[in-house]
Amino acid sequence: MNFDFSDDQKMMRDSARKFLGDRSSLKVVRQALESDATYDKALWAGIAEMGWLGTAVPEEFGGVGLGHLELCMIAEEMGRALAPVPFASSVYLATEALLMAGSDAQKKAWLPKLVTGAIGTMAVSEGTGSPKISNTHVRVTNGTLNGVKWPVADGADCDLLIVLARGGDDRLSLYLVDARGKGVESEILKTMDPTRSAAKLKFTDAPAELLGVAGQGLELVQAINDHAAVLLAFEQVGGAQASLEMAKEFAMQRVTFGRLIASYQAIKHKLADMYVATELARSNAYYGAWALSTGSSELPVAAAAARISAIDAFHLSSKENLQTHGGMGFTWAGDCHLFYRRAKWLAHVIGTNRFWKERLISQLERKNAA
Amino acid sequence: MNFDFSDDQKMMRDSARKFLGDRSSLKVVRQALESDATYDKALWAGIAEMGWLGTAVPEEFGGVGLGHLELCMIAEEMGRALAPVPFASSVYLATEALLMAGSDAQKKAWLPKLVTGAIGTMAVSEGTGSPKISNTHVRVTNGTLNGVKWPVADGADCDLLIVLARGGDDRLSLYLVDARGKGVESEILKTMDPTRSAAKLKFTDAPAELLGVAGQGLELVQAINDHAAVLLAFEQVGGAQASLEMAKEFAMQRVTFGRLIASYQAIKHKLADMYVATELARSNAYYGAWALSTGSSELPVAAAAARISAIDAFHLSSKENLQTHGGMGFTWAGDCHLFYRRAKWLAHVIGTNRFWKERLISQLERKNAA
Amino acid sequence: MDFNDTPEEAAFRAEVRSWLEANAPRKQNANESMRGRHSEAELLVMAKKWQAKKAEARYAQITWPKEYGGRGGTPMQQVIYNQEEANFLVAGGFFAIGLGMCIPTLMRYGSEADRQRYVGPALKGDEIWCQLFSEPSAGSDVAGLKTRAERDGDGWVINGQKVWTSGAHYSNFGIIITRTDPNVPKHKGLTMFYLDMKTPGVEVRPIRQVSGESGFNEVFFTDVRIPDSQRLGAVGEGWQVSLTTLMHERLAVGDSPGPDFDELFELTKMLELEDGPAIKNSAVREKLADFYVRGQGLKFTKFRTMTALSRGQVPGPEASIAKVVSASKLQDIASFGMELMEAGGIIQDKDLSPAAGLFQHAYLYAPGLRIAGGTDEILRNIIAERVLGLPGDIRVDKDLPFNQLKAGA
Amino acid sequence: MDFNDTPEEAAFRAEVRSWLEANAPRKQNANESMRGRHSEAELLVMAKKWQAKKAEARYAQITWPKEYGGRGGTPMQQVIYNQEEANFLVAGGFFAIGLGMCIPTLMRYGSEADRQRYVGPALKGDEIWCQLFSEPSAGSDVAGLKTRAERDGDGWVINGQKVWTSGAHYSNFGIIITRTDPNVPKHKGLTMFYLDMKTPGVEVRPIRQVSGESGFNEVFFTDVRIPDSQRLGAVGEGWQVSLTTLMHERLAVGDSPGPDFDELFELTKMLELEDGPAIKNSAVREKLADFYVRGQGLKFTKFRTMTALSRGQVPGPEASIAKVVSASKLQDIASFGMELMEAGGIIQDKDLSPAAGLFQHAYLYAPGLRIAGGTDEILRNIIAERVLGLPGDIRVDKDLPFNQLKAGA
Repeated sequence: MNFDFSDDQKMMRDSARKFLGDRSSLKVVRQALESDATYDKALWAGIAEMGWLGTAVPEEFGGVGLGHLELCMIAEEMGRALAPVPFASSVYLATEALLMAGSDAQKKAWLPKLVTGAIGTMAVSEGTGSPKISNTHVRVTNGTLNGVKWPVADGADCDLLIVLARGGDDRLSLYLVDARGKGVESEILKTMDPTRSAAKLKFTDAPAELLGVAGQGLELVQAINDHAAVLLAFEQVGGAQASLEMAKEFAMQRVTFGRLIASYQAIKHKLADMYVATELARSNAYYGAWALSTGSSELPVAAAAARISAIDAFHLSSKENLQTHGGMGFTWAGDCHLFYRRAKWLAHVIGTNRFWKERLISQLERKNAA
Repeated sequence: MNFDFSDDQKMMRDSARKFLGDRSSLKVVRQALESDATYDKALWAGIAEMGWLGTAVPEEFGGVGLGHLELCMIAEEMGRALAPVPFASSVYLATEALLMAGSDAQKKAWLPKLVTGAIGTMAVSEGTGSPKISNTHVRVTNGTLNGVKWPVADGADCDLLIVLARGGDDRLSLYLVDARGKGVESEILKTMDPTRSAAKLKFTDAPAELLGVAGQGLELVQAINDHAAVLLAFEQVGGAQASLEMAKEFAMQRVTFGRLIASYQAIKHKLADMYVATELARSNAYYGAWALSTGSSELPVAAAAARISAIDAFHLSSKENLQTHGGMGFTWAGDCHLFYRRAKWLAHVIGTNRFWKERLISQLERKNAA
Repeated sequence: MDFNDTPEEAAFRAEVRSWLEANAPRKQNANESMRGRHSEAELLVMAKKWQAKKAEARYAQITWPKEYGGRGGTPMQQVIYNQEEANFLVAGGFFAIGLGMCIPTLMRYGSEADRQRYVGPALKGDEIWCQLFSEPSAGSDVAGLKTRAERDGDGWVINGQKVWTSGAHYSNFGIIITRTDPNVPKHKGLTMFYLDMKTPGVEVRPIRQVSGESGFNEVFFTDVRIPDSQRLGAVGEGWQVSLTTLMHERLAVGDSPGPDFDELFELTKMLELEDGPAIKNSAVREKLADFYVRGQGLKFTKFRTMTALSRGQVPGPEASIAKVVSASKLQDIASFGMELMEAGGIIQDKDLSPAAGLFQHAYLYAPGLRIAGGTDEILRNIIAERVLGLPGDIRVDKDLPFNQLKAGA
Repeated sequence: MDFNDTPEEAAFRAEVRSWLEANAPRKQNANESMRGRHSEAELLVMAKKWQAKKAEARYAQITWPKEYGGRGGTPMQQVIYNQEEANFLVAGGFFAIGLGMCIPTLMRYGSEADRQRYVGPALKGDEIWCQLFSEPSAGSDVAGLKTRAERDGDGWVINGQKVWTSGAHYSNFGIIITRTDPNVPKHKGLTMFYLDMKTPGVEVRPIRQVSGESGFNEVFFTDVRIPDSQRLGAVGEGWQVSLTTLMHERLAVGDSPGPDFDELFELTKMLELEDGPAIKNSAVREKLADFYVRGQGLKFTKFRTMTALSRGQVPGPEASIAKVVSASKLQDIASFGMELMEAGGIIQDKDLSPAAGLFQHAYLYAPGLRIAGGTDEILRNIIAERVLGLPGDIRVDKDLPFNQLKAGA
């Protein structure tokens, strides 16, 4: 039994923490909040330089050729630092999609770019609701795409789009679209987390190329999301942990009625609950990491459990961190809301908690029937 | 606006509290727990003598001719005292059923008996599941009833049974059965609350008489349960309040680490939560009482809200009262489990919380569509 | 038990209603509001006009004595007026703190000259008052205040900082609690004053909240000189004076604004989940039921309070129930509503987001409601101590002089 | 990251498995158990036989040194043995407290003669030990004990009462903490002894629990005389000695027994609700998902702890997570399972109730798990203080002599 990351992997985490501590401090995050910029370009360039974008990409496509366990370690730190960059969209979604379903030519065309800082993302939703045939209207006819997708995370900044659309046969498939090519217009949307960006994309005869097997669009989206769920869970665990530490630090210096607020059971037990939720989420995320890194058939179940647990932990920790801060907590100038907002962003980005609970139980029924 | 009980009604509550304080102390309840008796016969006789069994029964049928508001006041005290008698079965269910659906002859035949101490109850369930056509197998053919019902609250002690059964037309109707007559066998079942009794009843050609309109069995059961839900809600509020008071009393005398446990926020906030739940339940019960007493069309919604709120409050208060007591709480000799058990009994007796939540939303949809 | 007015109440309600019909437009729907359509400055002008009209008809502060412009009415009449006014589209909200808390304090502790000078203009809406109590390092623990007032000849000089002051930026006057003696235990060295917000040395800075709005301010005091005649109550008795003010605050605490069961119910009818309309999903239905039951419980708890009022009783700290339940309920409803929108739930765009971003906005201001006017934790303490009679938290600082307390207090 | 044994671990596992195959019957299914089929007296006989066999093969206490009958193995080997033994139908459980807590204390603080006399018989299951710590008025606060031991010539006389003593009724010996000096602050006047449970003046009375069972006892001491040679540690140092014992307790805390996700999942497949099978109801599915995720979180947290063990690290108080989560999860699962049975849910009849009353029974013993071995509230304090490093609760009694403390302490 060795249910832990290796020392090398942990060293990777430590160096990521150090790098992001310098380059993605809460001051940097706040600049993203206050400015009109959709992401921090300098930080993104630095991350590309560190090679993180290609952590799990084979060397033949320009990557570092490490695995998903190493990527999990980086993800945890990205979450802790609230890094205001399109890492999730580009690395967990677009890169994973190409690795999973891309032809050799597609991988060769795009992976080296993504690894060096080009931005990819997926365009799946058309408003509210989780994607299904009845609410997907974007259509590909004769190799060109038409319609509207929203919200698309980092949709205004990306170079590569992976779009879920109806093909000529009316079945759903994934398509690659050059976001800098013709027929793609974007409009930036206001989101719950202004340190992360989302867009509405309008396609007008945009050239599109099939990715993966035709008609397998929904299955592919789910398979990609299973990967992303584990990686996002590490981001969320990182965020929950940071929220807990922030709450603890405040409680250890704030005095009321002559005592540190950390000495009141209302605060002690609140922080204990945050700790418990975060540790359970971490354990579930570890199992997800194992399933992801070994290509286990347990991945659908493990990914769902990791995601549910991580959403719950970051939700609880971010809102109770704010509550622990009292008046300071709900000012714009205080940093609590940076976590509170990011927790919501991450909870929605590839299907919410209720969506994944339903998926978890379906998968368990399937396993059970088998 | 006069959203409160009248002084006369409150006086009735006070005198019920006094009577039950003497006659249904926790010592008396414990005797019911420890003995094989299915209810406390002396207490039941005393209650009959007080006239409470006929509180809402018109004088022409031997009742006191007061209303449901007065009955709510008594119910609250029955709940507080955990009275080990078939009050709910006989008064909230059987008596209400006769008042609602009985012919004049049926009322004349049975109400004067019930008012003076005969015991009535309803036999609806056949095992698990809420009653519907597919799980109701008991059948009436040519005026006689055959099949098995369980659990039937107070089924081993009753004089009158109101049974949900399939008629000759295969529709569900209610039937009156003389429980002391031929063809009725009972077997006492072990329940979660040994201070209240339940039975399995086997009917073999038992004579049965239609109650209310044929084919309206399920609708009648629900209408009767709407009445009972409000009255039970008062019992549950009484029980929740008593649990809170018991927890408070213990916390105000138990010392640990040199302080009253009542001075720790973990206990203070626990008790505050019990108080809040109990007061919300009380307010919802009040609205139910108003709807019941005025025959308002709001009753289905008000009864559901009262029941859900009351189940939650008694559940929380009874289990956290036990928790507050620590080690003493989980001994047989301690009294906490009397409340813990009764809370479960009351939560299951006419449909559980999840059943009533579904009913509440259906009713709100209906109202909303109208 | 009934929901009907007494004959006297019904008569008063009819009178109010006909006056309102004659003087204000009816709302087209229950959620219609002036806010959002107008700037704060515009709303302020309209509110002052409406307040003047109300004052003239003696509906402004119904329970106040006639000599101060009230009508010597009952609390129940005030409730009835509020219920009726809620059906009309009028601007308000600017005067609640002044008339609800500051002026009652002035009426009790000010001089006759003060009352003559200030009550009328406040009632008519000509002058607005704010309450300068909270400080950066004294949130829940109001008694740990640092803002100093020092004797200076016939008057006082104030230095320090207040925070969380609602409406300081549009207020003409404020009541302020200050520390006048740091050498005695912390509840004992406080003194209350009132002052003109234009007095030299007073600087108001808005605080931006998480939701982006600014309803609160920081107020800085630098050598602010005021005469002793602006003192309210005796020197060193500011704590007792503030209790009067805060008692009025508790009565004023209402429900949390924002989406409630009705809005969520509508949303679930509108949204599609994987397996059909959200309203048909049993998990959604159970959550809806929970929210409904909590909301109704609060509504009828308020009816019980109003009944007590109607009988001339004073409602107790039970009113804390409303705040502790409704603030976190709002946060939960907002979060759940967003969750039902799936990916679209994080979009805060009024045109794109279902319900025009109502749930998203509420998720951002709900945390403030769990904190302002007493945190959830303080309110549970209040319920435990004042309602249930449990012991207070252990105090380590009760009898220490203020200047020997730990930093931060 | 992998779930595989190291080569050494795999070899040990294979050895254990083949020994078990040769000496015990395999379970037919995972939930099969001896309990319920046999009386406690029968189980005790079988358990002693099995323990003797284990001891002979040196599997009884794998981490103990060889000279005491152990095999000087690693904690991970003990975990592997336990995992493998769990697949076989054997009686056990009677020796956990003695071998896990009492004998380690005796090994550390007893004389060489004590070790020679007691360790062997305890290991072989010939003699059973219990731990006499809790008292009626000292639940969470073990240091507030009242049971007195007074000097009497060469020995001591014990008077008082213990409570919550597991297995006192079948134990041969016990270790007992007593107050030997009431004139010093409460942690300082304590002394530890061991004694024969047959010593005159010792009376054991079973405590009936809410669920009807009796696993615990009250033990009364009336003028119980023991020699000074039965003292463990110095006079007045009982508190330090007890910390050793309790540290071993924390390691022994396991999961809560009873219905978990799997049993609930099966139940939902079996039961019909209004609209079809319970498993198809989305409210039920969401609840199932919540329970699954919590259960898996605990399982993998334990894997992380085992990994630490396997690396020779000592697991910290994080283990408190398991108890605080699993006890209330059990209570919730039990309650929910009953709820799904509707009216039938209150029936505790093994033949009638689905799952043979498993959920009903669990609902009655779950409260005990939220209390025994540290209440939920104490465990949250432990997490807050020992894991997160937050301050301890304010102590008002720390330096007071025991006999000046408030009643009840």
